[in-house]
Amino acid sequence: MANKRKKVRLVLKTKVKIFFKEKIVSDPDIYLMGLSASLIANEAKPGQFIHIKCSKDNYPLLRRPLSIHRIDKEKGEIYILFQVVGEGTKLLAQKEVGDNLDVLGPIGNGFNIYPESKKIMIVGGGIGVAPLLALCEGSIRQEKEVRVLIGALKKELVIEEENFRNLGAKVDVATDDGSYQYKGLVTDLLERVIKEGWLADQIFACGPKPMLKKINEIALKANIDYQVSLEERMGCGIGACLGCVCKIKTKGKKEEKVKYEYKRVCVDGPIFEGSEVVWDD
Amino acid sequence: MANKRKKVRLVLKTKVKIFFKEKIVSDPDIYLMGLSASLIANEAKPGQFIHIKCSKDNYPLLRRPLSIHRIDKEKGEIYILFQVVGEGTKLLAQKEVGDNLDVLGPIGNGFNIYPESKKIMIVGGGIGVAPLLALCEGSIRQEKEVRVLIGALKKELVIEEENFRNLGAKVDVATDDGSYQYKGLVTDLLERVIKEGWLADQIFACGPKPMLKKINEIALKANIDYQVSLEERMGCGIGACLGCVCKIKTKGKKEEKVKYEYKRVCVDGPIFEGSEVVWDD
Amino acid sequence: MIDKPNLEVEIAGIKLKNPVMTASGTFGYGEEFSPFIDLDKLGAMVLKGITLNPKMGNPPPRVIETPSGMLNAIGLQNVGVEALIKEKLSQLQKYHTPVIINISGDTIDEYIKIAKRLDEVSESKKIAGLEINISCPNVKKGGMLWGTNARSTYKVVNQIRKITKLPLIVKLSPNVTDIKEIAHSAEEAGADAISLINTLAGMAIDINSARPKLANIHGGLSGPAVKPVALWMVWQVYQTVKIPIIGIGGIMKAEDAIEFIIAGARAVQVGTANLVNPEAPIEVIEGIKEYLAEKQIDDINKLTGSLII
Amino acid sequence: MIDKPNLEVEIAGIKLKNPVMTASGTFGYGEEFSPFIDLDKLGAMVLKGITLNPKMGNPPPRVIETPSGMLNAIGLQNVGVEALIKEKLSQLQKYHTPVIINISGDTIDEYIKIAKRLDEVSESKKIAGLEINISCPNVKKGGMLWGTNARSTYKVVNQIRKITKLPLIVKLSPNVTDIKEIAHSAEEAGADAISLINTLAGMAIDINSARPKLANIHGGLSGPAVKPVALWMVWQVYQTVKIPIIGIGGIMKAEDAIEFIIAGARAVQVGTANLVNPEAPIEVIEGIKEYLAEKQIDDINKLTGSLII
Ligand SMILES: Cc1cc2nc3c(=O)[nH]c(=O)nc-3n(C[C@H](O)[C@H](O)[C@H](O)COP(=O)(O)OP(=O)(O)OC[C@H]3O[C@@H](n4cnc5c(N)ncnc54)[C@H](O)[C@@H]3O)c2cc1C
Ligand SMILES: Cc1cc2nc3c(=O)[nH]c(=O)nc-3n(C[C@H](O)[C@H](O)[C@H](O)COP(=O)(O)OP(=O)(O)OC[C@H]3O[C@@H](n4cnc5c(N)ncnc54)[C@H](O)[C@@H]3O)c2cc1C
Ligand SMILES: Cc1cc2nc3c(=O)[nH]c(=O)nc-3n(C[C@H](O)[C@H](O)[C@H](O)COP(=O)(O)O)c2cc1C
Ligand SMILES: Cc1cc2nc3c(=O)[nH]c(=O)nc-3n(C[C@H](O)[C@H](O)[C@H](O)COP(=O)(O)O)c2cc1C
Ligand code: FES
Ligand code: FES
Repeated sequence: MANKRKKVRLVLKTKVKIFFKEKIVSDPDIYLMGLSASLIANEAKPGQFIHIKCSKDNYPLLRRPLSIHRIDKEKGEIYILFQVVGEGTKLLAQKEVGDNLDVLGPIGNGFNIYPESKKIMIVGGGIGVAPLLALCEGSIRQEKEVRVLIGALKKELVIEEENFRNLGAKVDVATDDGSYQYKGLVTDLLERVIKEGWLADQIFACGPKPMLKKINEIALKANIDYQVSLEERMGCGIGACLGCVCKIKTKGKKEEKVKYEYKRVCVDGPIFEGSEVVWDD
Repeated sequence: MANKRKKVRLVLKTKVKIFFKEKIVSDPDIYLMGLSASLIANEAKPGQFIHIKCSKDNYPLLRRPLSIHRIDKEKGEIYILFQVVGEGTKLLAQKEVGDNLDVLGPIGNGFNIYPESKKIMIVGGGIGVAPLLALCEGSIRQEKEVRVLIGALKKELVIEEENFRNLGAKVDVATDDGSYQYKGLVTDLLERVIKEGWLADQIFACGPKPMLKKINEIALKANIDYQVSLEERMGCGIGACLGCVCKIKTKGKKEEKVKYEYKRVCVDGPIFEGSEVVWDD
Repeated sequence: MIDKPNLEVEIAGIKLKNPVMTASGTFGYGEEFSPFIDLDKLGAMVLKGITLNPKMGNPPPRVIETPSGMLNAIGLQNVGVEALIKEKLSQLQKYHTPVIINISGDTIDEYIKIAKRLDEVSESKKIAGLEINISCPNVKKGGMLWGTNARSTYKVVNQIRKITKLPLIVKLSPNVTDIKEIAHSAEEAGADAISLINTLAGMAIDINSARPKLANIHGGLSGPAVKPVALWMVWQVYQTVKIPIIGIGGIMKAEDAIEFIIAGARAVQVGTANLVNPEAPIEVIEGIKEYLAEKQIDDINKLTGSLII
Repeated sequence: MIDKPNLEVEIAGIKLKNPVMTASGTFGYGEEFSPFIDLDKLGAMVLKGITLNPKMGNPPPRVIETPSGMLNAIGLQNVGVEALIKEKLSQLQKYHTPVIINISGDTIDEYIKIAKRLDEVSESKKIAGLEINISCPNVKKGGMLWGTNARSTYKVVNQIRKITKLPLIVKLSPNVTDIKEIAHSAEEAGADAISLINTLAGMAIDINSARPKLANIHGGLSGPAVKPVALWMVWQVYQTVKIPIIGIGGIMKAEDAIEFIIAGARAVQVGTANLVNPEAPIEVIEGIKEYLAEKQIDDINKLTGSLII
């Protein structure tokens, strides 16, 4: 409870100015956007997100959640990396440098990097890399040895590879069509890396659900601690509407019939232990 | 019927480009906008309007009717003059030169200048001058002697005075606060002009309902033919939804109980004989 | 590779070249739209609601805008059944699209008189069918009464059924507790098809004058705002009746129409969209074609009720 | 010159410093909003709907967006009345804003047990009143049943009335044929106030998967899209009952709230707006103040039902 209340108290509603905008991939369109948001940058930790009002009016009505892609506490800046999939992200992509955004944030629990961990494995699929760059930077600042595996459909859709590398991580890429580096799924690549004997103390992942689920099996088998960033349709983004839930196992409550409960992705997550997530759907 | 069908057949749905935009008055904000619309310009006559989709989405949903302010058939251009009063006109005011507008038009019957008329009196109140400049130009092209009376709250809100004058009309202005020329209502000014002996063959007016109603009494007394441009909330703008009606006397149908019927402002109007309008509301 | 999927559907014995009709009251008497679209491309035309005698309708303002929707209180202004037959229907003879007449009455007797009269001229004037409006929320004595009660729905539909062989489409009001019950009694009474929804009763107030924005105080809500309500009712009715359903409510694009068809509609009607974009019905037809081709569905009829739950 | 108009209103014997409450289910258990607004500025807080035992709620997706609105199918996930009392209410003791508990039940017995329990602790936990949800459209057995029938409405309200002195607000469902009838029986049964509307039943379909967008298939429509429907029902109920009315439905700004008050509402609830803008209720309060000052109305109570027709 206390823990949760603390999280809630850190959330801010602010207007932040767009100081940078670049289209880094076309069709699907993916944008990188820089926001002057000193208050948020100051509070933010890897794995958290901001909740953005993309329109001035009712169309779309609800905010849209986007992960914090990079955090620059010194400059008081954060970055978001987003793919245009519908009305909200389309409107967001139409905003220009100098425009203000109405955002809530930073929201969520964030990734938990254990002090004792030495080797960190980060796996991102598609736009799922969004929250992972900040995580990579954080891990390296804590002097972890970091490897990053990026999965994409094809070469053109591999994003942020260089940025991870520049942070000092070893980066490998898997493309479904083999148009770049390893041909196949990023999960196959992960298994290979493990087979080769590089055993991480923690695996962190974000991407399509099937990928996250598969990694859970791999992590379980290799018995590596695994944290995932989950997504769900959101309403409030602040824990009030119970709209964004996911199935989480209820540990130790043997007496109960149901073996899971619904937890809120927005404030109980978006980061969960892979082992506590009910993957069956 | 035939007459109406003809009108309908002339209406077009087209995309027109904004080639000119100027804010000519502030608070209330009034804009002058030029549209490259050769097809519409070609068909248009004074008193008609265009029906504009101000938003790309459902917000606002319906089109907004705006009078054709000026018609340049040679250049294939039309102008609109509009006041920002709500969401639709606000969005329209945000459009820039080069943007396209989705419009229906030209719509409506338009003013009817009789060949035999020698002297034309044009009275505009506030933004009501919008459809009257084209009318003034048309009258002068037909070598009528034209006088224009403009009514406004104060000096700053007197619009288009010079443009009427440049067309060759004699222009007088009435301001409620007397900050410019005649102090009082434009209807008082009209009565004075008539008293002074300048008797028009036709009076044309557009503006607030009370003004239009008062002019009707004046015209009746002086027994001058009088045409008004009416406004009503609109749906389709093409005569289909019956949303835009006004009360029009049913002449010669003595037997009926009701002495009026509902006519569509969009296609039966927006121009009506002052004498046929039921003013009591 | 399917590039020419079948769009033909049959509703109440009426063969439509495609499932897209125009909704009553939003398409005038048809002719109004001939400058914008080829009326022969439509699945069917449903004309403005008609009454026995001409109706003046309500005082203005009659239409106002609401978030993603509009309220209307036209009050069924129309030329009356005789003028409809003489003038309006004559104009439409040159077209090959089925014409459906939407009828309203204050009394059963009035419904019957209109239906009888239209039945008489159905051959000569090429009337494809009748849509019985038991749901227009704007006319105090009429519509509302019938459509919001299962027994009265049965009564009026059954009486009309007795006096005409014309295909009967019964148009339901959404302002009811249990749409299934009403739909069921319409079917029992002999309806050949059901169309829904009509408008939701609503109101808006001008806070500066403290007056209703509509002269009639309340009106009927339509447009995208009502689509979720309409879809849910169509799906419920699809579980209930065997006769075909015509889905109506907030259809602006093909995607909306497809939602209704998946929910159980055999055909759809485009309403408010006509007021915004007179080409909407044609765009919906084209969009449905593209969807079927893309999904490689060879027959639109296979889409009806294909919701996976 | 009136610059400090009176905003105080009394609902069901509860004194509110202003007429703006938060709507159940959109404001969590209150604390969630303390980072954004001063809870002491609110007229009242209505907490997330509570049931006797904890409820898991529906599978996701639970919320999806519709034109100018949203559909939700939370399924009344809540901690149960005991945890509410122990944890949630304790957190709220430090605030001075009346707390109203929204209760739901699958059986009358359940309603009664919750009401009894809350009645017991009403002093110690500073419970200002109960809002009886007889209208939540997401729980199959619960809400819908009671709120869509006048007799069952009377029954449940009357039974609860008998076992508690707490102010009773009965929250009505809009998914009914005649809202006046339901409101009337609630009043007859001893309700101290009526709140409306709850959500309209609705549905949305993903045409690519041909599946419902909500795991629960259908959900409750809320937001600006429903405002016209809500306003019309408030105005109708205002003609029918003597007890105060709380207007709910699509209130995003002060202007919306003022429409409801003019239509007959003594107070209002801000719902979906909280999900979009956590500061919405405060902005609504400020906006109402400005309106009263501008219109030189010295008391908000004079605005209630001031519609000019
Ligand atoms: C915690 C969190 C962090 C996220 N971070 C990022 C990010 O960094 N970059 C990024 O590109 N996207 C991110 N997403 C997904 C992003 O929120 C959605 O793509 C966006 O809300 C879609 O809005 P829209 O209006 O453009 O599309 P809509 O029209 O709302 O929907 C279009 C499609 O997107 C899907 N979608 C909509 N909302 C969500 C949602 N909340 N979660 C998952 N899928 C959704 C819908 O199922 C639909 O198929 C994140 C989601 C969550 C929950
Ligand atoms: C035939 C015709 C010609 C017109 N020509 C012009 C013109 O040349 N220049 C100009 O500035 N305005 C003109 N108007 C009025 C103009 O259409 C409205 O001001 C505009 O539609 C308001 O839209 P909105 O979304 O900005 O305001 P809304 O938010 O829709 O409404 C704001 C205010 O404007 C009023 N209003 C809205 N629609 C209309 C309407 N159709 N008629 C009258 N009042 C309305 C409302 O009552 C409300 O008080 C004309 C109206 C008609 C019917
Ligand atoms: C201006 C207007 C007039 C209407 N007139 C009628 C009518 O005469 N008879 C009828 O059955 N329905 C009438 N309707 C209801 C529509 O046919 C349709 O059922 C409703 O608008 C919902 O569909 P939509 O959201 O696509 O508009 C009218 C709707 C509008 C907007
Ligand atoms: C996410 C969500 C959850 C809700 N939960 C409840 C509830 O538990 N009990 C209840 O009586 N109403 C509930 N409602 C209905 C709202 O209280 C309100 O009546 C409705 O949303 C209409 O108001 P609005 O348009 O301002 O949201 C809920 C609404 C939403 C959007
Ligand atoms: S989005 Fe409202 S609780 Fe998570
Ligand atoms: S606006 Fe539809 S008939 Fe005039």
